[in-house]
Amino acid sequence: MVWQLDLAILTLVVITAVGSLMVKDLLGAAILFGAYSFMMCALWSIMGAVDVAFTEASVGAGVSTVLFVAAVLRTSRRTRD
Amino acid sequence: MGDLLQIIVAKYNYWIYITLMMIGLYAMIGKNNLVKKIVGMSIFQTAIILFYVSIGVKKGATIPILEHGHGEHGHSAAALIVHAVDYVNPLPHVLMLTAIVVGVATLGVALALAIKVHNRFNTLEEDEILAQIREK
Amino acid sequence: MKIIGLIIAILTGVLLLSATADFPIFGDPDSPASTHLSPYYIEKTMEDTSVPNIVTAVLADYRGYDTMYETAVIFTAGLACFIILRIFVREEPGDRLYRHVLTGVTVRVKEGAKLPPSDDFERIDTMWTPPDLIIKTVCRLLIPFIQLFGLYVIAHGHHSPGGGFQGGVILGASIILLAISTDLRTAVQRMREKVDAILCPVGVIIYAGTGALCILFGFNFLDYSALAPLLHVDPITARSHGILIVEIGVGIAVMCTMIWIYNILSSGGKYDEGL
Amino acid sequence: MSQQYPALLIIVPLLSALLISITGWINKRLCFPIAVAALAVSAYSCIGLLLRVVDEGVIVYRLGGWDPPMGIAYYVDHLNALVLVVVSVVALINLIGSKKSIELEMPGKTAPFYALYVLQVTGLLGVVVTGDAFNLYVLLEITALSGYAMLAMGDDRAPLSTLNYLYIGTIGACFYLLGVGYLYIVTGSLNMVDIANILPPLYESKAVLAAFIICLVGVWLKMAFFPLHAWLPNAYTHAPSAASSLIAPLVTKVMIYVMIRLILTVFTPEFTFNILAISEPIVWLAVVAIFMGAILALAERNLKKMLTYIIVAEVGYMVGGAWLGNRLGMTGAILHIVNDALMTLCAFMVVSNVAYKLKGYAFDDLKGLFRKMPFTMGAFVVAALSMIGVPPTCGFFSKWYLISGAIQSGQYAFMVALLFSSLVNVVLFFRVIEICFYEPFSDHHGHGHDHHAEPMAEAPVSMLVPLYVVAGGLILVGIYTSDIVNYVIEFAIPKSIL
Repeated sequence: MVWQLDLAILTLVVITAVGSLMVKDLLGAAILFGAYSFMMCALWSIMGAVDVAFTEASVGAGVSTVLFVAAVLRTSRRTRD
Repeated sequence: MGDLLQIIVAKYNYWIYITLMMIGLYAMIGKNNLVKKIVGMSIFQTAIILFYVSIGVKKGATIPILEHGHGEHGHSAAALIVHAVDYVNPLPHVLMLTAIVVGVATLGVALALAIKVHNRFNTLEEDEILAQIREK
Repeated sequence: MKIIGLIIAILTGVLLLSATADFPIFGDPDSPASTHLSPYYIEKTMEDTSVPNIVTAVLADYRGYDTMYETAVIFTAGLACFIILRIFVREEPGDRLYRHVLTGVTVRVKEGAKLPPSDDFERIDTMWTPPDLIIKTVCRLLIPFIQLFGLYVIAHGHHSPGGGFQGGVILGASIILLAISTDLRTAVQRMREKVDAILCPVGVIIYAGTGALCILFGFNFLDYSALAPLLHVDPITARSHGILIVEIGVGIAVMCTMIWIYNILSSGGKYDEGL
Repeated sequence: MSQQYPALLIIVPLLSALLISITGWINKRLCFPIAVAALAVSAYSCIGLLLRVVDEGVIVYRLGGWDPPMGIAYYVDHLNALVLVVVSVVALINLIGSKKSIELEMPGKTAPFYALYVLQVTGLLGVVVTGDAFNLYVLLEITALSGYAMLAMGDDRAPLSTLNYLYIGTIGACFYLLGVGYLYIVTGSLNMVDIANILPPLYESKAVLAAFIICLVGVWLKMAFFPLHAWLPNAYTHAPSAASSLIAPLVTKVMIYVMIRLILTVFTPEFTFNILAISEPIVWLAVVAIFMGAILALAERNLKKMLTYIIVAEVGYMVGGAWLGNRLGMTGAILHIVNDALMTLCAFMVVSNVAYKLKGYAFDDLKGLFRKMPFTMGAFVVAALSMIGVPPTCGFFSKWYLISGAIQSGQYAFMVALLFSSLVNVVLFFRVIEICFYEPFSDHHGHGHDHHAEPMAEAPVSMLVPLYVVAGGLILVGIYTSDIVNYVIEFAIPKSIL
């Protein structure tokens, strides 16, 4: 485990998390959340949790994002916060 | 200062997980939009998963899949001595697989409810919905 | 509300941070978590179950009871989405749109009426946009390989990362991809709602039924070694096979639920027109 | 077969829930019999288990045949067994009683509703029976998800209030999970008994303290303990009657069971009451909860919402009783789990009968109800007497234990709160009974007398019989309280609590 890489990904994770909550467009929030999940997945595979990373890649970054997008397109993209 | 830095470097994963968890928790309570709250909920759950996975990490250990364990000679491989220090702790991974599943299940139900609320009130902002309810 | 949220979040954070002082150092091999239970799993898995992927073995055997409920949770979520959102509309009041396949002419048919099924016309969504040829072709080419990979992930879960859950999600994602790249109707033709909704509990039944079968043989619930006489193998290999059986069950349940949830969410419960 | 009772009581409902969701697509009429049969088998196994536990003591059931710290195991002791019986019996009676109302309120979706109902019961039974801290989380989520789905089936506002419940419930469950993680990082184990064995040298550790607080807050969120109760009244009021009469009696009680389990088994009373010394502030919090629940209930003009605030007050009873730190208080809390489940069930079944005929339960709708539905209201009077705490009914006895416990530990504020709440309950229920008993205040005098001729419109027999079974149960449990305490609860509390 290279701690510099680890730290860089951890920073990115926090940035994407804050970003997905700050962005004023729900579709953007959904996509940023997908990016967040994918960063998490990278982090976990660095930590040696391959199975968890695999699951997160398919569930968190894959299906969750699709579900978000589906729900957002069914409702509205508008948000005030 | 040196001590503090030492602590931070030694435990920075725990710090990041707490930061993420606070972000998620704040979003769940403080945000006004229902879908944003759901995003916050997912971040909150993922943060906890990060914490669990961090528990399982061992320095100098590899992924929890045994070497020499392939194929039919599985039983002879059992005779090989396996040292626990060589592999990371598999138990948190197992628990977190379950937690991820629970997370996506909750997410699906929450989104379904959000769509239902939107069908009824035609908005996702909580204060606008409450205003509509009060008007009646 | 924002201020309350901030205060609560910070209070929780401080409580959790103060406790990290007593945690073992990150990655410490001598921490209690790494020395109490996990050495047993790492060292005995091969002897007990002959599965090299320790995570699979712990997931489906030592803690198989958890995993059974994990599958049940997924099933519950599918059922919950169904009961919350699904609207049964027998007669569609709105207009229907049909497109002539060869010329691309769209025909609007007034309320209630239908065109007789023919190869020349296909029904399209009301918010229809012409599908991109590249996307459609690439997805069509890709989907079989995705499904093959999903099956591989389920079957090879004993030796590599993966297992029923991940494989099921990948299989589900392949159908979801079909629904996105063409339209929901095409995907539903491949996987009818009734089939989907019945297969989902069937997956969980495969899991729970395997466990219940062990009771009939006089062993405890989910003790796969009871299946040894049935499978004509020794108890340790029986555990390995038992894990495979339940992983298949998990795969079926997860695949169907993912498709089900996506279809319901994307069509807003009507199950006719997706994104 | 009695060896397998602990497995049967979970597996049978789970498998039949799956079966119901399949048969729902083939023949809808089969769903109800399957559900009833499954819950009956489950209740039978629970009662058999309780008798076995009373005879033989703690039963350990190893799932998958693995020894406890490695695999998952059930530990069935007197406490579990008692709560198991309550959960399964309450669920069975309510299912039989609410068939008609399910068919009325959810046409076309009865099959998935039955499946979710049985899944919910499976989850609750699993939470009670399991001996593994992480397994409890998974089962908690099954309970929660099926609960959200059922609650959201109510009126127009139900989806929003359920969504709020979902947020809070997820925070609660995640806090619990986090607490388990903190325990795991310092002990390395997930088995409750194993954790309790490893913990003693770590009692001074901040991580254990944090784990305890987080777990406790998570469980409080789920049980709607006072400052964290905001989700409960709306979620339960707007729900369909069959769902609220299952969830209102059981979910909060099972959460209280989880709290007592955490105190007694995982963290041990030694740690909770002697080392932490936070029982006094928590009892004070319970006092506030009881006062606030009672006052908020007084302000309501809607029968169902009033009952939900009474639940908030009753949660205060049990939390306070459990945290008094003495034997009498703990006995009262455990006994009140049984009694309150039955009382709430009875009251909510009355509400669902009323809703079946009246389509509304605001106080204004209830006028002249005694004339219209005399049998339903008869059962309501029994429930009311029990909630107030009048001697032959069971509510009196648990309150008696709680008050004696409060006196023994010198927590007079708690005693005052209990008496105050009983008084408020008198006011609340007699107000309802008064409204129901007297004739409608008609504005046009001439037609007032015509209402005498209003025909009796009683709920169907299939709803009344289960209601009377419960009402009879309230009195029977009251009469046999001493047996329950002497043979079951006495053994459920460890000797170290005096």
